[in-house]
This record gives sequence, structure tokens and C-alpha cells, in this order.
Amino acid sequence: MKLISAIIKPFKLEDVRESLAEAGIDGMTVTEVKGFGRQRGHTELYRGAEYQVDFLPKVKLEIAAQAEQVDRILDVLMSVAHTGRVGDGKVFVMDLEQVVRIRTGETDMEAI
Amino acid sequence: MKLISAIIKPFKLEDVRESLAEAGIDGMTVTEVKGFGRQRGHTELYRGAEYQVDFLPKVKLEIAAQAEQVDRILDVLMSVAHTGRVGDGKVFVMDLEQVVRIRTGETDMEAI
Amino acid sequence: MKLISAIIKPFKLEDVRESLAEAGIDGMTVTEVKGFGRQRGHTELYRGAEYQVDFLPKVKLEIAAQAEQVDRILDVLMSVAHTGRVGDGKVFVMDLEQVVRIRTGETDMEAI
Amino acid sequence: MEQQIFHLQYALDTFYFLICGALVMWMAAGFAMLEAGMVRAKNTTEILTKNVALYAIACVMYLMCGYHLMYGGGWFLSEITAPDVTKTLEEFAGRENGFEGNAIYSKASDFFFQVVFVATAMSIVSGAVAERMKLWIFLAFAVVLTGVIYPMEGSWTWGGEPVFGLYSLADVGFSDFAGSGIVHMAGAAAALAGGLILGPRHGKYTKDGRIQAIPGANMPLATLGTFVLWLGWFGFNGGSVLKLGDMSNAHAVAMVFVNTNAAAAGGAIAALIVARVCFKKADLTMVLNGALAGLVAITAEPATPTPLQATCFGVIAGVLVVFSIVFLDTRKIDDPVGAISVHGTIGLLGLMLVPLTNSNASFFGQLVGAATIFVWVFGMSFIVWAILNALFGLRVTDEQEFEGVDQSECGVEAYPEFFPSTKYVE
Amino acid sequence: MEQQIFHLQYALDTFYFLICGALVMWMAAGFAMLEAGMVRAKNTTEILTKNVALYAIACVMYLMCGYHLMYGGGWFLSEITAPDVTKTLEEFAGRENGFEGNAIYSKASDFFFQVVFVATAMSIVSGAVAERMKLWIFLAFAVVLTGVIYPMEGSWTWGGEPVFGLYSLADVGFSDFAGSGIVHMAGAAAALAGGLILGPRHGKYTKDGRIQAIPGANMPLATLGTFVLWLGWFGFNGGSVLKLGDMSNAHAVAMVFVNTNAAAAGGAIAALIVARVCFKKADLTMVLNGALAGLVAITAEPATPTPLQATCFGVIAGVLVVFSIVFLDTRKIDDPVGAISVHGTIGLLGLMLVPLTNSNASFFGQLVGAATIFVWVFGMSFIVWAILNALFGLRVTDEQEFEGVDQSECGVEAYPEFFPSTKYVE
Amino acid sequence: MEQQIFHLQYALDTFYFLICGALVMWMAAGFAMLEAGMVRAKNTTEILTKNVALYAIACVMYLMCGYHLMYGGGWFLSEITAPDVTKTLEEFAGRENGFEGNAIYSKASDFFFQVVFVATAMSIVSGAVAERMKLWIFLAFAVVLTGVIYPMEGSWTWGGEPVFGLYSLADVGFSDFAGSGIVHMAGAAAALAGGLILGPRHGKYTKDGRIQAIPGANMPLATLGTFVLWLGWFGFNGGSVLKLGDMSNAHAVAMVFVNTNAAAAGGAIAALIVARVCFKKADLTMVLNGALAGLVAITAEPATPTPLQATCFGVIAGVLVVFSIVFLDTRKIDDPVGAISVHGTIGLLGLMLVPLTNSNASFFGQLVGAATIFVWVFGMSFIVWAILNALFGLRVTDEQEFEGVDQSECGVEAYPEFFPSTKYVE
Ligand SMILES: Nc1ncnc2c1ncn2[C@@H]1O[C@H](COP(=O)(O)OP(=O)(O)O)[C@@H](O)[C@H]1O
Ligand SMILES: Nc1ncnc2c1ncn2[C@@H]1O[C@H](COP(=O)(O)OP(=O)(O)O)[C@@H](O)[C@H]1O
Ligand SMILES: Nc1ncnc2c1ncn2[C@@H]1O[C@H](COP(=O)(O)OP(=O)(O)O)[C@@H](O)[C@H]1O
Repeated sequence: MKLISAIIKPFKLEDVRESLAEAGIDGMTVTEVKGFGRQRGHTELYRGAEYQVDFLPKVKLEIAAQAEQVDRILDVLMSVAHTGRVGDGKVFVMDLEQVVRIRTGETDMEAI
Repeated sequence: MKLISAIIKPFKLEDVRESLAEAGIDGMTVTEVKGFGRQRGHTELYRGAEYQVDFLPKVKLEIAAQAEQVDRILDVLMSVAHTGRVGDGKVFVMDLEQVVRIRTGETDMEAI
Repeated sequence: MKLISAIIKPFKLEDVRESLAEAGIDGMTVTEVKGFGRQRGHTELYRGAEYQVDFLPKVKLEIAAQAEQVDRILDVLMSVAHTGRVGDGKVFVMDLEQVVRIRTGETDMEAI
Repeated sequence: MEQQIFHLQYALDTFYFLICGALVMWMAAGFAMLEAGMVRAKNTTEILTKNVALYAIACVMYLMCGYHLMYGGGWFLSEITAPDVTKTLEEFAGRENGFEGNAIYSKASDFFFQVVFVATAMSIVSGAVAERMKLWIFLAFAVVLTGVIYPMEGSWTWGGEPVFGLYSLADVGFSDFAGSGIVHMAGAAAALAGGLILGPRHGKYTKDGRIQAIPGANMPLATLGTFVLWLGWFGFNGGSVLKLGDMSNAHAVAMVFVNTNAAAAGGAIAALIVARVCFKKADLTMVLNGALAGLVAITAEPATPTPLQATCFGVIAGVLVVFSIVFLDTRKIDDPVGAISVHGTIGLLGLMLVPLTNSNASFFGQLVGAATIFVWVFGMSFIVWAILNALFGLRVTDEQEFEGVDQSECGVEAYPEFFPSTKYVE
Repeated sequence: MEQQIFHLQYALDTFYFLICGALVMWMAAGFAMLEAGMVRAKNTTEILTKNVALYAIACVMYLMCGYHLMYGGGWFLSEITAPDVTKTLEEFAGRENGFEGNAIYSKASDFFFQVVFVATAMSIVSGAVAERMKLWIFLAFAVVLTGVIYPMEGSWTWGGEPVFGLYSLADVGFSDFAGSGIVHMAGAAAALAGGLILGPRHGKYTKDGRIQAIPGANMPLATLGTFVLWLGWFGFNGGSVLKLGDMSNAHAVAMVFVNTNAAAAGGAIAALIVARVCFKKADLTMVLNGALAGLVAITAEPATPTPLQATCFGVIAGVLVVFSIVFLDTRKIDDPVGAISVHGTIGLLGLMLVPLTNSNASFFGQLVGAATIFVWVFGMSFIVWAILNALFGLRVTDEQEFEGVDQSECGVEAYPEFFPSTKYVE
Repeated sequence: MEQQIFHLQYALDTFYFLICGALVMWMAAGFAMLEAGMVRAKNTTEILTKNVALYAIACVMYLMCGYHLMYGGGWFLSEITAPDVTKTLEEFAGRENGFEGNAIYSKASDFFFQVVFVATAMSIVSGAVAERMKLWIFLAFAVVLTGVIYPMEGSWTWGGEPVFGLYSLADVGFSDFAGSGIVHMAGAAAALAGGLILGPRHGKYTKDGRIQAIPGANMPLATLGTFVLWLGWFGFNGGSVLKLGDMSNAHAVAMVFVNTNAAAAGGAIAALIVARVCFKKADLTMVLNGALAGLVAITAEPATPTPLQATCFGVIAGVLVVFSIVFLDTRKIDDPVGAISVHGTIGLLGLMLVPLTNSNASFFGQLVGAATIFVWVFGMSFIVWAILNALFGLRVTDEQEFEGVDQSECGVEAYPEFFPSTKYVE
């Protein structure tokens, strides 16, 4: 099993979630994060003085999936979360040793 | 060492934290997240029109622990965070290669 | 590739980010979290009654990096995020199997 | 010694106007808070800026030309000067009806009372077009509405001039005590014209045509705004008696206060119950709109109804406003604060209720008056909005709308430190 | 010509009542903001809804029957009609004490002033039972309190009727100028009865009996509410002089303004110092309660004390209120906004301070009056709450309480876009 | 019968003072909201506490000694007693100019009107030193400013006393109608002295000397505060006519309302345009400061300008205030709310504009007056701040400043449930 952690632009969340659902991926956990990367923040003026907004609001999706599903998920992300502009985000894939569903006690495959 | 990442219902946090403390697990990091899964959000009416609240507030606990502690932690989670209703959440276990305590520079076992 | 996840004191974020940038690490994702550990929360009085503020605001940095960079990053964290007082935080290092940059489709090394 | 009494009457009536005017000025804050509470966090600074700026523009334009167009008094109020005491005292002495005759008071206080009315009309617009219109276009429209469109219409009604020299509304039996039609429906007509050209907010209607509610960001603000308006309305209606300084008029002012309050109370309760019955929940925003609807409905005639009648008028308004809001929503007329229903639908209702208790008004006259106001204000506004649209575009870009107009128009976030959890929910 | 003077006096006194009434109406907004700031975010929409609705209900019920029960005037104010000018002028001419005699003014303005008082009494209740009571049950209680319980009690005090025909409070030397007891302690008594049946909020007391503070969500709102109340109180006390239109009364009104302000200032400072000494921190909520306590304390007699005395009374109130709040908390009477202490404890204090500066009042009379009010209001309220509890249950379910009553009762979140970081902290 | 007229005039003028005073009191809420909106979330409770407490302290100190120092009246107002009706009537009858002569009214209402002015002066200070000064030190300063520094200065100006027995400001042609200099510039001078010793907030200026803006946390609050101030200002300036009760004075009051409003409107529009031109965005905070600048500028003479002139004065103030704010920022004088510019720079501007429309004032006189006020208030304040600094330190520790003074000073968070997303952005 793998844990896919994807950083995407916030306004893509809704589309990504729907596309993932169509691809059979229903469960996920979403966190609001701030991203730093090539995409730079912007400078704002407040009362005539500048201030730097460094961080960019991003959304992190965490999806536990079976190894076979990873490619499908990556495909969805690459197509739906993609705008082609800097700051589209990254996907990280990690190994997941164990999964447990708290409600039933099911583990691993059944728990996803 | 393992990293245990548990998604639970927010109102169980306090109980889980206390039970973990009793089980000798003192350190953890908590993030507020939004969950999507089998448990559906709800529909609300605002000024006569519907709107869908898709996401469900959940809490993510991240606990770095020694491999031997994992089962104990899972036990606590399964018993204390459990309500039996859909949406109780999931636990993910990952391998942790290295841990460092910033204050002292201690690593791995000593750092947890 | 490794995923470095560092829990630090919020007010150190700016310094850490700058030092990492100097060390050539530009990308990272930041999450606001709450920490529980040896550092205890504090008790406040409100209208004459006590209440316990258990959690401590912390910041979690997630940095995907090449294995060779890990030590450099740890060095930066140990020197810049360090105050020597309890609650300085922890660094966790995990293995990262795959990285994809959504904008370009680049993977792994090129994607970081 | 009679002269001293005239002095006092002059002073008392002037003071009465000023205090009522100050209460109406306070309504500007009420609209600002109501609207700031009903939009999303990302559009809050902009709506606040609009509200402060439109009030300021209304004051300057009405001073410059509006008051003159409506009542005379000279461009820039040049004819409002210190009273010639001797002449004024003679005027007092020569009144028909003597002491109980028409009020004589400082023209400056009259201007002050009237100027805050224009601002009210314009405030109505800002709510309806919120969250998607360019700031500067909106302010340009404000210049025209407060400087020309409203004053012209006001000259035909309260000003007593014939409509383009053709017919006189007073003659056909039109009566609008404090402005259900002249102020509120007029504001709503301008808002409707703008809203039609502007179109709904992104995300308000899904591709498959469903309505998607967009909750307001700050309910305490919306509630505060409603209370402010409720309070200010005592000045709005109470001052419209136009005289305090004798027994009958003083009692009339008191009745106006009582009825204004009763109608608002009736409207709030009615909307609360309708919301509960129809939506199963006590939707606070409907309760607030219900109270305001009661206020708008009684505004056309707050003096003649009994308190019981006033309460009932409020109830009718409170019921109607809920259905009007829901109906406009199904017509895809997106109005974040419900301004068109509260001020337009109920403004018309208010006009039509007048003949029930005031025999000087006729249903026919009310219809003619309502039509005159609506056609003029809606028509002129439509033209102005359309021209502005053709020249500059009324609407911000989609990206700006998504990110919030606070950033693109004002560069200042309303709540920069609070993490908006639904920032990504369009 | 004397008649013209009477006209003016009538007009001036009517206006004075209306303005004071408008200020008291504004207190409804003050209570709404104060309470909205002192509850948790998840219960904010509901407390706002309660405040708007209770004000509306109070207005309708008092209009329907309350005013009639308390002062006469007919059901639905049917007897309040336009003044017969000739007869009223004769009344003026025939006054004992002549020009400086009792005020004659529009009955409608009197109603307006009185109606906002009953809303105040009911507002006190909403704060004390916040965050756990069903909305509709609360509103049902509001109907009874504002329609019957308060008006009955009011008829024995300000109305001058004997208590159930048994004894007259005026005769025993009871004096409550603007309602420390009649309005404030009465409201607190109703709140206490409700609170006792209702029980504390979940999480307020831990299993092992410790008090667990539950901070309010929005301090600026609470502060705004306090300032609004402070301002409104000038109308509350100032209008209670009941006449403005001659020299002595005008001065009395001015003294009331000065003393009201001085007592509030004294209360705020005293509470600030006590909080600093006892809790080591300048607890803002205590400062706010201290100011309100000063206001409640001076309300029973704002005219006779010197400004220095008024300040001292405020100081006493500000000290006492802090201890009262802490004490009630240890008694497990959970009162999120401190309403029972501010209005109840200090309302009683206010009554007992009257004889110090006003020789028409006696300690015995004050005790009898306080007991009468308390027994009646507490007793009747207890019965009504108990019946409502037996029939429908006063309290929302535990789950609803956990999720917040905004969701279960109103379906509208107060701050939908702000991520509440302690949502899970019960 | 003339006596009855005197009674009424007394009552009307007293009432007029009280209502104007109540409006000025409301400004305390305006400052509180404005400042609470312009600071960061973590310092909000503390600034609210300061605002409530400083108002209370101002009231008590001015009652205790301030009013006596400025106008007489006895320590603790001991000489303000109920009017001797017969003697007062004689006073009325004996007035120069007869009925149109100077006003006679309750001394208590005068105190009430004056006491809210001193609070205004002190409110100005709290904004400028926000987010870093110790609460108790600030309050200690408030005691001195409101008890001594302001009353002394007030005695030389409105009180008519010669400056230390040396020269009389009235003689040199100094005129400050409602206090552009006496209240606003004085407050700003005290603030400047404090700010200079205190230094800027951490993070306001980077190590390399760049200015780093620190956005305020809550724009709706700041806007509400501005509207409250705008409303209150009608009382501030309107009451300063000092008499309502004859034709000329009533008209003067009305003109003051009109001009006050016009200047604010002009200031808001001007600042909006300047911000748009210079910063490319419609910076709401500048618009708010612009409106306030217009108000401050007209305060020195709101009666003599025409409405057009008043608008222009407002425009000048609105332009100047933006540049003043930016300039002070480059001088590293950190003023979170812009108080020193709005009240200081523009207060001076207001004084210098007086001779343009009021021939009783001379530029020389205005300069002498401005210098006198500034030297006294700045000098004395500097000494007091310096002593307090030496004894206790003005400033909280760096750690407290980083965590927010809400925690260290008040122990109560302003918005405990809202997750501040930039908590770590110093
Ligand atoms: N090395 C990294 N580790 C963790 N997160 C990263 C890293 N690099 C980028 N990110 C995340 O991905 C987001 C997008 O990256 P960025 O470099 O701005 O654009 P792009 O992905 O288009 O190259 C960042 O805002 C950050 O949240
Ligand atoms: N595949 C997944 N990957 C990541 N998080 C998941 C996944 N499935 C579920 N979750 C998280 O677990 C929570 C509970 O899951 P849900 O399917 O609603 O109920 P249950 O755990 O009772 O089956 C979700 O709200 C989500 O936060
Ligand atoms: N076992 C753990 N798993 C996950 N996070 C931890 C763990 N222990 C500590 N932390 C995180 O590190 C932070 C600092 O830990 P703490 O024990 O308070 O101090 P120190 O790191 O100085 O020993 C905590 O607030 C928490 O966020």
C-alpha cells in the first residue's frame, strides 16, 4: 500500500476530488497548507508600505491506496490539477506498512 | 521506528490523548484536517437554497514511536476513538528512518 | 529521496526558511499544527476560573529532498531552529519512493 | 414674547431634524455592517470601501447639485444662508393654521436630513451587486444616481414638480410618507438594473442549474447592521413628519416611532416563522430581512395606521419577503443580501398599503407613482450601467472574483489573520 | 400664547421620551453583541436569533397586552389616540404646580419608552441560558414574561397598583427610579429560574467538580455590546425622570446622565483592579461586567446622589459583581455572560443603596419591594420553565450541544469561513 | 409667562447638551472599534481593555479635578447643584442680547459634554502606542493626562485663563471652535511623546531599514469604528455651538452638522483617490483615515465655512493625511492606527484653516495657540512618559510582544477559536 501526498492549488480541489471519485477513489484527507517553492508570493501595499506575502495557500491531499491504484491517481492529478503555470504542486508517494479502519478493525486492503 | 498517523473524530481527541498518556505515549503532533470517505457531509439550507457541506472536520494525530509501541497505540486508538459509526477514521503506519530532537541533538530512540 | 518532516517553534519559521534557502533548499510545505510533548501548555484564568491550554502552536515543515541533502537540512534545523528550551521540536525522516511535479510531469530528482 | 416662542419652535424643529438626520446617517453604518456580514470574507474589505465611499459621494453630489434639483436651494447650497431673524419671525406670525401651521426651521437641517436619504438609496445598490462588480464602476454609478437620477425622481414626488412637466403625482393621489417607493424601491430598481447586466456570482448557480447557497461570512455583523438600521429608521420615518413643534405633530412623531417599531417586530416574527415552516430552521438571515421588510413596508405611511395595523403590515411584509427572496433566486437574480426583495418588492407593498389607512392616497395614484419611479430609475440606471459596461465592463475578471475583490480592488484583506477554511470553495 | 408654550412643552417632553426610548431600543443591539461575543462561535447565530426575536416578541406582546396590564391604555393600545388639543391644553392649565407640574406628553411616546424596557428585561435572560436551551422554548417563555409576568410586576411598582390587592409598595416606601429591581433584578430572577432547571453547559464542570472556563469567542463584540449598553443607559435612566420641560427637571435629567456615567466608570475601574489583584490579569470580561454593574446599581436612584456618591456606588458594584460571578460559578450556576450577577445581585444592591441618598425610600420598603419582585418573577418563571421542560424539554440534545446550536436550531453558522481551532474542545 | 419660556429654553439647551454629549460618549466606542480593527488579533483584547479603562479613568479624573481646573465647579463637582429657579430666571431676564443672548443651562449637562471630550483626547493616545506598551503604565499616564495636562491646557483656551498668567490666547486671536487643537492635536502630541520613547513595534522595520507593513486584523471593526466616530462628531462639533435655543444658534448648529458631514465626505473621497493613484489600490484604511481627517480639520471652525468650503477643507485634509502617514512611517514613528497624522497633523491644519473663514482668528494667533498647546502637552507628556519609563519601563518584554499582549496583560484572547494563520509572522 502507498500513501500519496499531493500538494495542489486550492481551487482545483473540487475537480480533483470529483475525478478521483470517478476513478473509484473515495477516501482522502485534506489539509490546508502553505507552500514555498518556485512560485513566489506577492508584495502587497498596506497604508503605503510594502509587505511580503511569502506563502501561497495550497491544499494537501493524503490518499492511502493500493500500489496498483497509484498510477491511476497520478494520472488524475496530472490531468486535473494541472494548469501549466508555476505552482501547480507536487506529488509524493511513500510506502505504507499498515492501515487500520477504526470503526471495524479491518486492516490493510480492506481498510482503504 | 514508526510514524503512526491516525485520522479520528475531533471530539475523541481529548480522550485519546489521555489514554495514550496513560499508555506512556506523551508526544504527538495534531493537525486539523478535513475528511472525505464513506461518511458523507450534509446538506444545509441557507436563505431557502441548499448547499452541500462535503468535508467533515477530522483530526490527524502523528505519533513517532518505537516499533514495539505500535500495537499498544493501535489498541488505544481502536478502543478509545471507536464509536462504531461511519467516519471513525483510519490509522496509517509508516516506516521512520530517522528522528532527531532539535533541543538536544539526540537521535532516534532517545529522540522520541 | 527523503521526506523530512520537522516540527519547530512558529517564531523560528522565518529564520529556518531563509537559512534553508541559503543552503539551496527552496521548496517546502508548511502546516500549522499543535504539539503535545514534554513542553506543557499553560493554565489561563478566565472570569476567575481556570482552563487548561494543552496544545502548543507549532509549525510542521515538509521538505522533499535528495538523500544527500538530508544532512545539510538537519544541520540547518539543528542550528537555526534551536533555542535549547524544551519544545524546540523534532525532525522525522522518511523514505520517499516517488516524486512528481504536476506542472511538467517531471519525476523524482528533477521534480524536487 | 411670541417671538421668543417662535425662536424656540424654530430651534426645536431644527434640532428634531438634525437628530433624525443623525439617526439616518447611522443607517450608512448599518448597511455597511449588514452587507459586510452577508458577503464572503474575501470580498469584505471591498464592500466596506464601497459603503464608506458611496456615502461620501452621495453627500458631495447631493450638496453639489442633487438638493438643488430636488428642492432648489442653489448649486452647492449657495442659497442656504443664516436666517434673517426679523423676516423669519414675520413668516412665523403669518402662517396659515397659526402655531400649528407648517414648520419653519433651518434649511441647513433640512438639507442634512435629506442628504442622508440619498445615501440610503445608494446603499441599497451596493448589497445587491456585491462580490463581483468593479469598485470604480460602482462609484461612477453612485455619482450619477445620487447627483441626478434620485434627485429628479425626488423632485416629482417630495419636490412637488410635475413629471417632465406632464403630470403631477400629487394630483393623482400618490402618497409616500417617508419613501418606501421614493427611496427604497428606487434603490432596488437601480440595483435590479445593475444585477441584470452584471449576472450572478460564480458558483451561485451550478452548471446543471441548481442554486448553490453562498453563506455570508459574519452573522454578528449582519445582525448588528440590522439593529443599526432599525434604530436609524426611527429617524428616517420620525423625521418625515417634518414638524415636531406642536401637540398634534409631536403625537404624530410618537405614533410613527411606535408603528415603525411594531412593523419591524411583526416582520421579524413572521419571517422567523415562515423560515421555520419552510426550511425547518430558524434562518437568522431571513429574520433580519423580515425585520427590514417590516420597516420598508411601514415607511410609506407610518402615521395613520394603528399599532395593530402596523404590526400586521409588518407581518405581511415579513412573509412576502421570504418568498420574494426565494423567487428571485430561482429566477437567477443573484442578490447576496436580499436587497431587491427587501427594498423593491416590499417597497412596492408599502406603497400599496397606504390607501388602506390614509384616504388621501388612492390605489391608482400609488400605482402611477410606483410605475413612474420604477420606470425612471430602472430605465436610467439600466442605461448608465449599460454604458459603463460597454466602456469598461462592470465585472471583475473571473480570477479576481475567485481570489476575492478585496485583493484586486483594495489590496487589503478584511481578516488577514484568520485562516479561511473554505478559501477554495468557490 | 400660553397655549403655544404648552404646545412646545408637550412637543419637547414627547421628543425627549422618544429619543430616550430610541437609546433604550439600542440596548437590544448591545445585549445581542455582548452575548454573541461571550458565547462560543458555534452558538453565536442562535444567540443572535434569540436576541432579535425576543425583542420583536417583547414589542408585540407588550403592545398586545403588556402595556394595558401595567398602565392601562387598552388591549393593542386601542386607547392611545391623537390628543384632543383643546382638552389637553386645559389639562396643562389645570396642573398642580403649574408649569413645573407633572409632564403631559404623547401616550404613544410613553408606550415607546416603556416597550423597550420590557425587551431589556427579557434580554437579560437570553445571556444566562445561552448555548444549551432550545430556541423555540426560549421564545415561548419570552411570550409569557413580556406579556404577563413583567407587566404584572410593573403594575405593582411603576403602575401603582396594590400587589394582588393586598399591599401597596409605594406605601411601604419602595422606590426604584429606573428599574434596578423592576427591570434588571426581575430579568435576572427569570434567568436564574431557567438556569436552575436547565443546568450548566457540558464541559463547564469536570467530572471531579472543577470549574472549567469556557472563553467567549469574540471580545470586540462583547466590548461593543457594553459600549452600546452604556450609551443606551443614558436613555434608560435619563428618560425615567419622566419630564424634561422645566428647569428643575431638565437639571435632574442632566444629573442622571452624569451619575449614570460616573457609576459605570467607577464600576469598570473597580472590577479592573479586583481582577488584577485576584486573577493577576486585567480580565476584560470582568471590566465589562464591572461597567454594567455600575450602571445597574445606579439605576434604582440616579438623580439624588452626588457624582462622587454615584462613582462610589459604581465602585461597590464593580467589586461585588466580580465576587458574585465567581461565587455563582462555584455554586455550579452556569451563566455564560454573568447576567445573573450583573443584573440580579447588583440589581438588589442598587435597590438597597437608594435610602442612602433618597429619604423617600426606606430599607424596609426596598426589602419588601425586592422580595415581592423576586418571589413573583422567580416563582412564576420557575413554573413556566418547569411546564415547558415537562412538555418539551428545555435543553437541546447532547449531540446538538456538542455540535453547536447554530447548526441544530438555525442551520446557519455564524462564521462559516473561519476555521475554529478548538472546535473539538468541548 | 416669559418665565415659562425661559424654563423651556433652559430645558431645550440642557437637552441639546446631553444629546450631543451622548453622541460624543459614543465616540469612545468608535475609537475602541477602530483601534481593535487596526491591531493584530493577538493584541486586540488589550487595546479594548485600554479603551474601556481609559474612558472610565477620564470620567473619574475629570470629575475629581479636571473640570475644576478647567472651568471651576469644585473638586468632585461639588459646586454643581440643583438650579435655584428664581435666581436662574432672573439671570435669564438680565441677559445682554436678551433671548438671543448666551445660553443658560444645567451645569451638569455642561460637565457631561466636557467630560466626553477629555476621553476623546485620551483615546487618541491608545491607538498610537498600541501593541507594545504595558497596560498599567498606559493607564497611569491616562490619570495624569485627563486629570491635569489636558485640563490645564483647556483652562487657557476654552477656560479663558491666561497661560501661566503670562499671556491670553483669546487676546492674540486664537480660535478653536470644537477642539482641532485643544482636543485632537493635544491627544496626538501626547501620543507622539509616548511613541518616541516607546519605539516601533518589532517587525515594523527590518534590520536593513525597510518598512514592513503590519495589517490590521479586522477591517469591519475599523470601518464600524469610523462610522461611529463620524456619527459622534455631530455631537462633538454640534454641541460646541453651546446654544441651540434661538433661531441664529439653531441655524448655526445645523450648519455645523452639514459642514462636519461635508468635510468628512470630502476627506474620504480625497484619500480614496490619493491611495488609488499612489498605491494603485483603494486602501480602505486610508479612506477611513481620510474621513477622520476631514472631521478633525473642520473641527476648529465648522460654523463659518460654506458647505463647499467645508468640503474643500475635507479634501485638503484627506490628501494631507495620506502623505503624513507615509512620511511618519519613513521617519520610523510607528503608529498602528495613524492617530498622530489624523489628529496631530490635521489638527494643526484645522487650526490654520480657521482664519480663512473666521475673521476673529488670525494666523498668528492660531500659531501661538498651536505652539502653546503642543509645547505644553508634548513637553509634559514626554516628562511623564520618561518618568514612567525610568521607573517601570513602558514596554512589554520582547517575548510578550511576540506572543501578544492579550496573553501577558489580560489573559484573555480576543478570538480564541479562530486559528490565526499568521501567528508566527512577527
Ligand atoms: N521540495 C519540496 N518539498 C515539499 N514541498 C514542496 C517542495 N517543492 C515544492 N513544494 C510544494 O509544491 C508547491 C509548488 O511548488 P513550486 O516550486 O512553486 O511550483 P511547481 O510545482 O510548479 O514547480 C509549493 O508551494 C510547495 O507547497
Ligand atoms: N483512502 C484514504 N486515504 C486517506 N484518508 C482516508 C481514506 N479513507 C478515509 N480516510 C479518512 O478517514 C476518514 C473516515 O473515513 P470514512 O470512510 O468516512 O469512514 P470509516 O473510517 O468509518 O470507514 C475520512 O473522513 C478521511 O479523513
Ligand atoms: N513522539 C512524537 N511524535 C510526534 N510528534 C512529537 C513527538 N514528540 C514530540 N513531538 C512534537 O515535538 C514537539 C516538541 O516536543 P517536546 O517534547 O515538547 O519538546 P522537545 O522536542 O524539546 O523534547 C511537540 O510539541 C510535538 O509537536
